[in-house]
Amino acid sequence: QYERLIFEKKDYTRTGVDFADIDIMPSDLGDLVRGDDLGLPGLAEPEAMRHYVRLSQKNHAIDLALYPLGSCTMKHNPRLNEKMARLEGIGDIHPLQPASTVQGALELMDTLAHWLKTLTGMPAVALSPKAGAHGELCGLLAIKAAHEAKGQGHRRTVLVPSSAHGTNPATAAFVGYSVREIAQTADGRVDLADLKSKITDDVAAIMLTNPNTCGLFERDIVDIAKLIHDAGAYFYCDGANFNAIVGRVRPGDLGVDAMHINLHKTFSTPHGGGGPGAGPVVLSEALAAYAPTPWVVSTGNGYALEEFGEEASAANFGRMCAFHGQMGMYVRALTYMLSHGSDGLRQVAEDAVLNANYIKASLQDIMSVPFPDGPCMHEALFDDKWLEGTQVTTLDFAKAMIDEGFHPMTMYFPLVVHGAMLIEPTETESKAELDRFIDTLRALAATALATKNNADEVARFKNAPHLAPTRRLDETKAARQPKLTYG
Amino acid sequence: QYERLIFEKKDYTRTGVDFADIDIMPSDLGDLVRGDDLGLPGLAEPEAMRHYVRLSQKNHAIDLALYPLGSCTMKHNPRLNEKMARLEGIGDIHPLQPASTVQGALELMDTLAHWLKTLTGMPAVALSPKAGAHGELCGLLAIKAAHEAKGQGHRRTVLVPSSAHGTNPATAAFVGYSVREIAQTADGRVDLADLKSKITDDVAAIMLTNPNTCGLFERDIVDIAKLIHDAGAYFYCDGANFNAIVGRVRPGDLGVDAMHINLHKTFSTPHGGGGPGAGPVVLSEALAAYAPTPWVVSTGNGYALEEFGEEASAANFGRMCAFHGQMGMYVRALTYMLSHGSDGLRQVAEDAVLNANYIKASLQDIMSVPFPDGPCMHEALFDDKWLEGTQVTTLDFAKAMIDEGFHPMTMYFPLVVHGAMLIEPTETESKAELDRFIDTLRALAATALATKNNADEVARFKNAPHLAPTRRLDETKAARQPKLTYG
Amino acid sequence: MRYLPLNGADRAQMLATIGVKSVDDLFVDVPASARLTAPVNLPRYAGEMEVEAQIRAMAAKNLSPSRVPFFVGAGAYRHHVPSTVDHIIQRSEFLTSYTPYQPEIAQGTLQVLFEFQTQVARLTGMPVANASLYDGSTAAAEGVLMAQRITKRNKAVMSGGLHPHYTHTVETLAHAVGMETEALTPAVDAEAEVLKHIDKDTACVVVQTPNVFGTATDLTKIAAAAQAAGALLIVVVTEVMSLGLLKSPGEMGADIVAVEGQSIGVPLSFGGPYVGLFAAKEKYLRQMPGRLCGETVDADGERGFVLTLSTREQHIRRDKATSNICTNSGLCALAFSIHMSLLGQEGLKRVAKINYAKAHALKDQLAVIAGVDVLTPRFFNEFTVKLPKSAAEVVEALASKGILGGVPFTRLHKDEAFDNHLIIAVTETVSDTDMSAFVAALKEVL
Amino acid sequence: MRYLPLNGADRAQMLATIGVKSVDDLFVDVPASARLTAPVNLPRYAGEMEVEAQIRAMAAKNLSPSRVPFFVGAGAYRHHVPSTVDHIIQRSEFLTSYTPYQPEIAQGTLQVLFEFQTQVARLTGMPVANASLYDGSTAAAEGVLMAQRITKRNKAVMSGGLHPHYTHTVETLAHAVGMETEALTPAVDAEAEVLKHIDKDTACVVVQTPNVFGTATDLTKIAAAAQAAGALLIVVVTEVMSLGLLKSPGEMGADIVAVEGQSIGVPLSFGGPYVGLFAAKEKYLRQMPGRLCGETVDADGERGFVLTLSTREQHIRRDKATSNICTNSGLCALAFSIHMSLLGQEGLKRVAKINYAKAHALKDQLAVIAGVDVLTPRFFNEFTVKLPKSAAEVVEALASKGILGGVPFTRLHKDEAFDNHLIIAVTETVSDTDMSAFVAALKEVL
Repeated sequence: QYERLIFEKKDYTRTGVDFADIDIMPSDLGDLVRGDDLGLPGLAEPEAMRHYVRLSQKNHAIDLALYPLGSCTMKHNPRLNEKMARLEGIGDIHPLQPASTVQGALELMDTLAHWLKTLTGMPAVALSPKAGAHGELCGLLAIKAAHEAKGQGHRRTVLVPSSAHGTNPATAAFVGYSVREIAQTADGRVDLADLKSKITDDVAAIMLTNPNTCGLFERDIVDIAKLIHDAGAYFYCDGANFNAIVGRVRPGDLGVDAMHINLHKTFSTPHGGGGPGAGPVVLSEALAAYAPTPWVVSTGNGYALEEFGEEASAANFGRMCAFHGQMGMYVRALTYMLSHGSDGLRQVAEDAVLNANYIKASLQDIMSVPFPDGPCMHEALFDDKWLEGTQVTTLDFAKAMIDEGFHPMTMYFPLVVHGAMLIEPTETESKAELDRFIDTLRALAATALATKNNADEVARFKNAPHLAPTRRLDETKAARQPKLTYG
Repeated sequence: QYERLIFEKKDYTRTGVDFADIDIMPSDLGDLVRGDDLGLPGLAEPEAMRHYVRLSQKNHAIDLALYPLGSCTMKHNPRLNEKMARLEGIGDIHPLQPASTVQGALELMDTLAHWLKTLTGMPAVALSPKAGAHGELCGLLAIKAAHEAKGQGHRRTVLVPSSAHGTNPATAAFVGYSVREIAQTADGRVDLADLKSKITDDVAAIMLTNPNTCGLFERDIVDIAKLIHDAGAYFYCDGANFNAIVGRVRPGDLGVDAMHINLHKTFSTPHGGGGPGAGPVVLSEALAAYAPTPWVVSTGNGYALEEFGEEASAANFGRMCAFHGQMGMYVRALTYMLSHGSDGLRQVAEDAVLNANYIKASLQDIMSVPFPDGPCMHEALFDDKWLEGTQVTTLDFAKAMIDEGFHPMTMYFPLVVHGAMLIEPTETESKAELDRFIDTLRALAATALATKNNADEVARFKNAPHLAPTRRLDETKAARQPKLTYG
Repeated sequence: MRYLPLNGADRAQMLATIGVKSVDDLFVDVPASARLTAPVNLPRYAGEMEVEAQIRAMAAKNLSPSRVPFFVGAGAYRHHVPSTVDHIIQRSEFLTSYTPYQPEIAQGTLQVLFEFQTQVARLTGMPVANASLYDGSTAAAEGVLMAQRITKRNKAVMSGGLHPHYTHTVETLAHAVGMETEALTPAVDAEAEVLKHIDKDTACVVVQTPNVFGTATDLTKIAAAAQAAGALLIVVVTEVMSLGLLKSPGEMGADIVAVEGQSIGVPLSFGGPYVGLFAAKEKYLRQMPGRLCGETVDADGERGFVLTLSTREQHIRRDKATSNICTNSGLCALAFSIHMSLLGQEGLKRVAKINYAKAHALKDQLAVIAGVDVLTPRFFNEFTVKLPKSAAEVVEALASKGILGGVPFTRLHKDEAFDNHLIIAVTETVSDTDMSAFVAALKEVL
Repeated sequence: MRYLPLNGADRAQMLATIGVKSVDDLFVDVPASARLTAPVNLPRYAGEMEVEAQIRAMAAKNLSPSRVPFFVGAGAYRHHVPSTVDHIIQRSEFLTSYTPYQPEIAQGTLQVLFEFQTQVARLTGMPVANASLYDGSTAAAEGVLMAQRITKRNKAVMSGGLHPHYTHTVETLAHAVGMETEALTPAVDAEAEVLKHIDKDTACVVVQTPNVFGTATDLTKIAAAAQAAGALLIVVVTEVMSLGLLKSPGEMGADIVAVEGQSIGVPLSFGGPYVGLFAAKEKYLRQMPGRLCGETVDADGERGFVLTLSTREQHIRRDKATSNICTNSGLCALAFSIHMSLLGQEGLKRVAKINYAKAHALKDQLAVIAGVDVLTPRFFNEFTVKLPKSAAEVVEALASKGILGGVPFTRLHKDEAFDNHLIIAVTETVSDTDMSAFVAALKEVL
């Protein structure tokens, strides 16, 4: 199972790409020419193919089994999306071709924008952010710009619930805000009283995930929005969980001013081992003018790309990246949207919520649920109370799942729940696969509970996984003695 | 690891393909309309993806490791070939479009034909045979037609060496010839004396593989061809092993009258779990007129497809299949040929032979070689003499290789060698991979030999494989109680 | 060269291990007269870019059906294949595996083949099926030879509705093994005619539905009559999609069924590779040609699959084999099976109805054009019209207008009586716009 | 709907298990005012065929670089990517896996990232690299913020050779965190000018080579001078292929290197997703943004890889994190790594030389055209010419002739002084015929 690193052979003479011989010497570059040895090995094509195919088989993937990473949303990635992204005229066009030669591409961006605006009930969208966290940055910069334009530059505080994604406080701090935490109620929602007490006149915005990271819909969301607006602040919604409500609830109807949409989560662009993402941000009327450059404009007889934002909106807060965003993700997301349509997207949310509640209902007699009352949304949250009295931890239980052929759920997040286990099945799981998962977890949970009476059996959990490509890895060593490159 | 059959769920209500609702009733078909229940389950796309991805991981493949199947030739399949086969204008054109709309396709077939003829030194080629065995049939039917045209219809015997592929005698018998076996010399070649004694005036042809199935070049091939020709018979060469000599030897220079070329073996079209193949047949001047329909003709200002063979050659023996052959394989093979060029193809043969001899040289001190003198060609043949005194058989040894991550070699073929193990590495293996294979086999061979002194260890071999997706399968049960469909 | 991992240093080391000086020493057994000392007269090696440019240049000289209104069928059909299918068949583990000779590490391929056989059996309404043959035409020919083995009779009668390429393929193979054949005169509604030609030597009658002119026929009575006369009924289907709407050959009494499976999962690819589906009555199981995959158990008693009954096959039986076939059409069978499992009967029935509806819609539009005579009495997605002038000329004229308008029957079979016959196929890929364009263009060129 | 496995019967059973009557009961927490009772006003679901037709219709309205002579660069480049690359990245196990949070079942992704980091480090000549950022421009911006963290100084000076999009991106982020920026006036040979603008507040100078006008610059002296003044040198590279021919940033003394990696393995795709390569001196390791993959051992002592130093990251450190970055550009990093491992230094050096040779060949042909002034003194595969008229108009005129002829500098930065500046890129994908066509067309439109 050991797969050699490509560097271990220390043979730099080979290549897997054929180019014609070339003997021109770049004499005019003088000293600028690089020396001979770059330390970069080349593999013949058969060697490369094997290296990567073998490595790939060491990965879990949504195409192999359920991947119940709560708050990460791993759903089926249709291959039609991949095919569309590779079309001639899509995959091969350059961002700086004259606009007259990319009218279809601009139309595609405009169409995507139309779908996003319609689905969210928001009047504007900034497409260019390259990931969810980048979208948060975009939203907060728009809010900052809006406050500054209104002479409210003194507003330097952002409210963030304790259950928030780490990116929320990180982004707020990144742009110079101080972060004020909002407490959570016993039923897993924002504590309205605490919120009220923390709204001061230096508050710029609240950042709220809805459905929240406990998988629950914020029942008081409309009231929260009103409180925030009344205080002269903006409501930033972390749209990571938009997949739970798409087609059934429009964030614009809830009072949201800005929300990023993780295209990979809601609209199934592939995660690819951790990216690329795409995080378009929908904006309310109040913030629309501050959106970053560039944007697509319809000129009447076609589309143009407004690169500098001078004419239409000098209020824009700037540019978030070179060029105009993640076109490759736009086409995948739009393909997914067109495939589902308005009825299908609504069904997506319903089935996602149904699947999560089914898991919750099927496991809650054996695994403890921190917020048992009422339905959850797209993810079912468990804690580790049920493991009390055993030596098995959430981590041990998760690693033992690996031996059963399942990827663990999200662990220890949200932080507000002890030993959290956050399970998100998504709508693309069949009942048969959910039942297989439920049966497996019930059996594993029973085994874990049985370790109370049999200390020896604890080792099965402590030493898990046993059947994975590697045993449990020493993360402490990796951090203490960082080794990030070979040799 | 158990993967359910798609039929086990007995749910026929689902589908993974969306079509518009349709309520037209085919009333004019009356009784011809089928009943509702076909017993064919449908899978939603995510379910289908998982089913097949999971199943795929139960397969060994050339992209995972060496696949040393002697006489089956598993070499690297370049993905450029796959890409070319799917081009618009290649993968999507219909065989019965007007010739004026497929000039490029006909040019491609003509170009392939030119390369095949040039590489073999033969004046003609029949492209349409759909696999190697189909090519053998084509060759023998051309021979039969030629004899009949010359009033030699009484020639009803085909000479076949005892080491031949099973397809050779099967094909000869299939077209009504009786098969006469030719003995083999102690050094693994055709026994010339025996051959001479068996050439009678009813001999229609000899079918000879060269390099032969022992992986050896028939040194007397030119003499054999002369004997056959002098007797008024034809020389059919089984071209399965052409990959050993391509670019270094032209069969036309050896006196061959007809030879099929397994495009997948020599020119790397993918095997795909057992097909499709493609078996174009090159023909000598003597046989060219009898080639089957259809064929491509150059008209001066383009190409045409001669479908009926009436004008150019009424002597054709007929049609081997609908349409005009395995275009999808032609484009892959031609892509491979253009990539290698004349120099690269020559290197292919050299490296294939070098790799095989390297394996032979590296193992022959521990595993016995039936024909030790002189070099082998593209495959190294071992027998089971070295296992004498152990209870380990060729089969056991092969199954034990599976646990080491390698696909076994071809076993018990050729039939003329006891317990044969025929190893073909091909040219696309690196020295590093060969060394890994050699080290593994040496260690395994040493273990097998050690079982002489330890009967208990025999079980490791008898029960192998231990680490494969299934244990050893009961082939006898499968044949005695054939169960070919579910339910 | 990008596909060759050895470099000069490797080669030198390996030659040393072997104990020879140069690679030429490994070719000593080649007669001196036949040793090529230099590369043959063909271009040298080329990079991906150059090769791709050459192949693309050829592709660009073809008129792609993806770009024009398209009505060509006659044995190969343009259908929509879900993108999942092509993705899965390109997975290394399927694409680059060999015949499953070592079943323990080929369960992926083997389970797929078992499922494929079950799908084929259910689709055709027959109890057993093999793991595929080269294509429909060779499957038909193998069916005829199988009938000879079973009945010990020596003549095959082929209907005038059989695709002429199939007729010719059967003739070639049947004559090769010494069988007689009788091919009846082509006719639009031809299948029942075979009964009149059965005699005591008749091993089988070969009929096709829908036949080459598109005509769908209930074969129930033909089956009974043929079998009563001691002959087997071989049913050929060239448009497998029709089985989503039409009664299966098994229901109608077929003994052997040979189907071109291309329509489900396999690209047109200018005629190949395709996939032959082959099914038969259970009692004929051991006379079937080609590979069979069977269920069994492993040493632990767990279910597994193997290639089985190989004692029928050439590599065991050599000159006594039931056929000389070695490969099947594995990758195309995989594509078929994936597409079929995505469709399910629900999807198959629906797409079949759409085909029917579209074809009949076009038929209605053509029927009212002066001089166009619709000949096919009952059909699925293909029908034949008689034009007032040469169909070949009309097709060329349409092609020059960017419409691929069908197959002149004389493309398949030379006979002046059919000069004006045009076979027109309409699948779910044809839009209303395509049909209007066709109708308008046809009016212009007539 | 093909992606949704539940059917009505499933849903009914599941609702019963949950103990509610309808799915609406699961949405009870949504305020009544915000419950949509019907689908929004957008089209309904559509099959693959219909969706594909819609996307293809949009694609067809674009002029594909694959079909015309193509000379557009300025931060994104058209290079040949071996077909193997796209095949591998589409493997399910790579494409549909998530961030490797469970390393035991993500060693595929993790080993690739470790190899990627090593490749990036060696290519840039730096000791450490991260597992990728969004793209080159955001990598540059992250580099500037990192310089602030390291130096505790608050100003960034950007050369007039920096790609204007990068300048604007750095400004946006730097201003967001309260940093000052000084962007120098664009100039063809601009990098050394930064030294004159360093003061005690200067955290870093940002220079680019080859710069946006194509000019390649030896930064050795600039590095030394900047560092002597207490500022860090951040080197931006937008054409990573140039590192096959030009001295690496590490060799020239860079502290931080931000590279757009798109040229190796990643399609143009109208601007994204791309892959930002980010490398630094070892002492700055713990100040690096983004994910890092590190080597470690498992419980059996075998080598394995994990994401590491996550205490820098937002999900642990929240408002104290070094950056807010969560995702990397994993799939593009994989593509880069595969392409790089196929090339190896041998292939990289060779293709880099071909780029150089072709660009200089075109430069020679343009230099002799009356009115065309080649401005770039030393370059790799891209250079700037001053035309006798508006470059934007020339580019439009060329486009109407089917030639994509480069990037007018004013497309990136509005300044009349540069109205006639045209940036021209020439890669290995450009043929001699393409060049001749360009030269001929340019002569016509000037």
